[in-house]
Amino acid sequence: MSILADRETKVLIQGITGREGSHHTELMLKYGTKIVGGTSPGKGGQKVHGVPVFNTVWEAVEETGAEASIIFVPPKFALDALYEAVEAGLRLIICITEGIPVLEMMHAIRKIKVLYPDTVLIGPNCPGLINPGECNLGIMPGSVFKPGNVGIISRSGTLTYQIAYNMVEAGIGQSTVVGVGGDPFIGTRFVDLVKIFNEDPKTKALCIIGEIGGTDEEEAAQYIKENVDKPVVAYIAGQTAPPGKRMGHAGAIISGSSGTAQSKIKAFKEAGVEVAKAPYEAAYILKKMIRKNLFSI
Amino acid sequence: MSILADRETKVLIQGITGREGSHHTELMLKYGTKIVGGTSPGKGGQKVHGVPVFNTVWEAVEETGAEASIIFVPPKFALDALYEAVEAGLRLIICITEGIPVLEMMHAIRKIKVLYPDTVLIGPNCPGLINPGECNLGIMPGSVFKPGNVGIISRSGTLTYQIAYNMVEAGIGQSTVVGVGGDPFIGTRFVDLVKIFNEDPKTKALCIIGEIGGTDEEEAAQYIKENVDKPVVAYIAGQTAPPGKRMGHAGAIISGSSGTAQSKIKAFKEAGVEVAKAPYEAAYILKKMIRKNLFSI
Amino acid sequence: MRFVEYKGKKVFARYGLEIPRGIAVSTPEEARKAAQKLGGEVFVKAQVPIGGRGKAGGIKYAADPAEAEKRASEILGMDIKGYKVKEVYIEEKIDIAGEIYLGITLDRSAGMPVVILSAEGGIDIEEVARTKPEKVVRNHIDPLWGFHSYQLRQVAYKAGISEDLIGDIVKMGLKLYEIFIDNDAVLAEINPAVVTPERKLVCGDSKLEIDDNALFKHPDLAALNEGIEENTLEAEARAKGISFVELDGNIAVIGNGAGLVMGTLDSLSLEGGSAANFLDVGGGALASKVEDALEIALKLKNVKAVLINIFGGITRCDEVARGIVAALKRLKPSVPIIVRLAGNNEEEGRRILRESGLNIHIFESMRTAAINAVRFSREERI
Amino acid sequence: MRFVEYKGKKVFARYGLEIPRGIAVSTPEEARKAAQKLGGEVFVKAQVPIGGRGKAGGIKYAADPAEAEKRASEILGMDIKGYKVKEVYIEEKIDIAGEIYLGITLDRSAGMPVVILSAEGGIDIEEVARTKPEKVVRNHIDPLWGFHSYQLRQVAYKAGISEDLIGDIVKMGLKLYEIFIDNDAVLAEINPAVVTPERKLVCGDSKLEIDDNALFKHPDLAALNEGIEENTLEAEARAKGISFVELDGNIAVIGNGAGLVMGTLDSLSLEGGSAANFLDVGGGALASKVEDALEIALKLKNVKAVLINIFGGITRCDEVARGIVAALKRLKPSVPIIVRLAGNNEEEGRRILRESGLNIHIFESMRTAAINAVRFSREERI
Repeated sequence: MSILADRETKVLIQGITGREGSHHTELMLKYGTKIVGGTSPGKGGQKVHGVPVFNTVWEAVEETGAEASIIFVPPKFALDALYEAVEAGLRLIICITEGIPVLEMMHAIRKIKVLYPDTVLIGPNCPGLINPGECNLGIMPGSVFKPGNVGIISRSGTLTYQIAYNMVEAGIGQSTVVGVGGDPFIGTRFVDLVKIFNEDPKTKALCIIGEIGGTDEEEAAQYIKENVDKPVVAYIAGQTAPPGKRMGHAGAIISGSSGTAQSKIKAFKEAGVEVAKAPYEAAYILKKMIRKNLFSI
Repeated sequence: MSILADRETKVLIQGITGREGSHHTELMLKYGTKIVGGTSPGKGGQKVHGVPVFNTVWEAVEETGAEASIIFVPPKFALDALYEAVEAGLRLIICITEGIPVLEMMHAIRKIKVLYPDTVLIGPNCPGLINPGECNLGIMPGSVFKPGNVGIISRSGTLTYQIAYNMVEAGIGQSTVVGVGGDPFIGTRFVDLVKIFNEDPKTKALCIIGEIGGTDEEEAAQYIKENVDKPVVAYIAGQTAPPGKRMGHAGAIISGSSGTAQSKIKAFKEAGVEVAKAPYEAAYILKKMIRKNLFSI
Repeated sequence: MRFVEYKGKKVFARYGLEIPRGIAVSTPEEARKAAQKLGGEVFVKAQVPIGGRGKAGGIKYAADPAEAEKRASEILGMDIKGYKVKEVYIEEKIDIAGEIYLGITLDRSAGMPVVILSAEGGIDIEEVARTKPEKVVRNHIDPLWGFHSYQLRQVAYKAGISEDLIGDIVKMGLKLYEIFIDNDAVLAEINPAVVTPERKLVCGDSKLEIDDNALFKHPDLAALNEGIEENTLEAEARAKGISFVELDGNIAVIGNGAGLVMGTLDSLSLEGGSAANFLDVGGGALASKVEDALEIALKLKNVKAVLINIFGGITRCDEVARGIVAALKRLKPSVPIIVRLAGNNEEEGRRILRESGLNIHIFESMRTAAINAVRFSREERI
Repeated sequence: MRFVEYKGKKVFARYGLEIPRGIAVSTPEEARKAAQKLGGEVFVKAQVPIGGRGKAGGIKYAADPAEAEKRASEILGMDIKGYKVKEVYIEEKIDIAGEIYLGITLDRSAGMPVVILSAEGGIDIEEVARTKPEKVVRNHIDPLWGFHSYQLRQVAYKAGISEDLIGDIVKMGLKLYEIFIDNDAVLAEINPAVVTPERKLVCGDSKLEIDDNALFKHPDLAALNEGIEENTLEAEARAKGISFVELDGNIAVIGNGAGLVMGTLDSLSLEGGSAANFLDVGGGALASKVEDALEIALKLKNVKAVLINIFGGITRCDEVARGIVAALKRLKPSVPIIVRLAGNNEEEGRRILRESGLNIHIFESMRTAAINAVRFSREERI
């Protein structure tokens, strides 16, 4: 059993009849993901790539026993879909949707944390997670990743593919890869995943791909310093970004003295984490760690 | 140490400079209640009956170490006072105020339950609690009660005094007396107090004074049936009230088939609770229980 | 505070709910004119703030303005469950393909509002709830979680609402919840939500009750509801800050504290009598309030005795006694007055009563007072 | 979306916050007339959606209408942090007895909004925050708990606001929170909240930023803010769905995915070069979007080389290649074009570039591409 999800995890696709939902359902099915149903109000009874569609999540869960859900619903309706999934008892919810109003998302995350503390929400505005060779829950290109024992936690999509690509070139595979999302308020933060990966026997080393903005990296670094013995490499995107400017991700903005790359790099270094200066350095550092017998593949 | 409060409990009066607040502060002080401070925004620095007044609860708690609070603030401002007391960390809050909007109160109770589960809120629209010979937290006339070992839980004010008066005439005193309040949504319900009294070694028997409306009596009866061995007597006011009419208390209204006196009496009888037909019967029944050695005074 | 149908509908319409066209009138003549304006074929509906008016004959069909006038003259002045009909609502006839029940109210046990939906709405909803409870679907609304479309969608599918109406029911439910929360309602109900042959949803009726404690936040609603005629004595009592309910018996009851008064009613019943009313003067009542209370109680018909039961906690018995004396001197009632005073300043209170020279029957125990009140109520007066 | 001062104040005024009288104008002539209407003595204030305009000379006092005209002519057309001043706000002069800072923003780490109050507001608030942090009082607002008067009262007492202003600060704070929540703000700030000699509180300035993701819910706000002139290239990019930020270096950068583009910027810096911009075409970009992106990037001044770095995940490299070829054929740039394509359909993409006959420097590795872009940016072109 892997962390979060594996080939046996029963997955529901919310918004399965939409363009994105339908397209990625096909890709995920091809990867081997066990998609048992989809939802789209008013379209219950249809099928998408052979997957049955239901009107409500409640009904879908009753009929299929789904445990995880991936939300491909447009921003205007995404929160309703999220609330529905949470109340229906899904233990893992991945919200791919980009462009959800920030205040409403903040409120939703707080509600879930207080009222449904056991629900794991990943995202929003995230590429999902992939367990190479087992299952793909989201929009990451499956071909980039290979089974292995390095866990990746990232705030970015393409940057993750780039780094995983360099890793695979160097012969290093991944245990599980999670994209937490680029929004300022996200359900699962770095520190939550560091805890999970730290307890995962399959994961021997960790790669954290951070970004300017917020303090999630510092929070994770603090936890690593106190609790993690596995080797960790990190990269912080936006080391050369000017303050006050939003770099694509709503979360990637340096405001005042907080959220700078310097602060994050310092925190990681103090936690014994090696920090890459450019994306392609991450794989070199992991290789070096293997040579030094910090972990083996 | 008694349940909820005793002579050592440090008490704060919110709305101490108002007519009611000031009047009852004097009465409670005379009874021996340890009132350490009061609040009234803009009147910090004054004294009321020798008690120092603060602008904020936060400041009052810092300065006096208050643990309990009694709210005498008018309905328009009572919820703000309540939220302030909860956030300031007071473990026992008694809200005397009558006339708080129902929906807002319902919302407040839910928030407190979820975010501050350890806070005990009694009321609103309640007479408070009295621990005879120790302390008086509220507006009950201290002279009516005598120290003893019967716990009283009631939804009514004067009816409680009437029944306690009959008990004292019969030589039976009280361990603690709590008026839970007459509103449809209240912080502490019968069942919560039955649990507390059941674990209180000082309390040897229980007297529950219920009312038509709601299902709090049924809920308490169920708990008694399963968990309580102490003898219990109950009285339900409004046995002859017609359905759909509000009998003074907003809570005392029979809607549909729920909330009838019949249903409550039945539930109590099934739980082995003796039910009085009129208020003055409660004391007779307790006397009879003593004669039968069900408990001794 | 309950609204009559057309005023509730006014509130609903403000939130964008669909209501039929209608005109409220107070004379048969106006009813005819209103029917004319609305195209002739109408319903004439009694405007009373209580349910069950359809079954009581308060809603009638009229095929043309002349018939509307006639129906209005029949309905105006009717007494429906204690409310005299002073206004009728003339409403265009809408064609009905189906009737849905949609309501939101407060669930005390759960500590939350609850939304209730049934595909079999209309005047027999209570019958449906009793005989086919599975047709009435409920969903609690946690105020911390909020009320979301999916909840209504789920309820609608469970209730068997047909697919083409799901979207409209969701919208209607979200609006009704907005109405409920914004206006501090304790009940907001659309029964029936009429499905027209064109498959549109229209509010066939409205039931809206606002929390009295919250009225200070909604001066507009209080103003909208002005002029609603209620059971007169209850309204008079409320205006004087007295909680009062009329009952069927012949012993007028006055007491302090809702619980004690209910207990007094129960005691009278236990001793073989029956109360004519519930009357609570509240805590710490002054003499003038007790005087008001006696004045109201003595207006009750068929009263054979008055029982005043006071337990002085905050209330002072001497103050109460002064009020009793003043009222009796002024009103000179012919029925026997039984007074039981206990608690705070009880002796001073009894002394005032004794020294007033009035014929007052004074008791110390509640039981004895109740027994004697029953006895007096049975005796023929001389 | 940021509002300029007077538009933010319009929103504030809708919620009952007190604002000074003022008129927005776009010519010196209009400025004179406006000053006349406002009684002569005014402030002339540059309307740009960015902080620090006071220190940049964008706010000036004028004793009379003639001076207002002169000051307006000085300020109009100024460049303040990349924004050209097209409007000035002529505002009546108010007397200042004190300046308070009051703001609400989002705290990511806490996952909640935070209210910030300081009795020492005004243009030096950042200085106060750095040197006397105890003077700046913060309080988190748990959305589940709500924002209540007591919280503001507590903050106000802690911040040392004088007793006579506590009530008004509480009201102002509650209204500001209402504005914040109702309008999906990410920042709502009053700095200074001016204390007048009569001890009234007035909004001296407004700062209001609305979450772009929530604009669809607020068409009125979007309309109110129309015509705000922003840094032109960024606005042009946004209109085309491209995320773009202008920087100081000389290598234009195009990539897919915010993280990868930031990573490309970092790589250039590591290899000794510097980026002229941040440009993200997003996920699954089509050829036309890549073409748009190149068009924007080539408008940058002082660009010595263009680096296109694509990792095809959802995006297809062949689609990107087609966009590059189309743009280059149309725009015929004279600077070297470095392209790195990897991932989804990379070989087809490279083939398209090679067979286009255009002079494109193609690399497979991100590092080699970055090194070569830096090299090209340093070479003098022939």
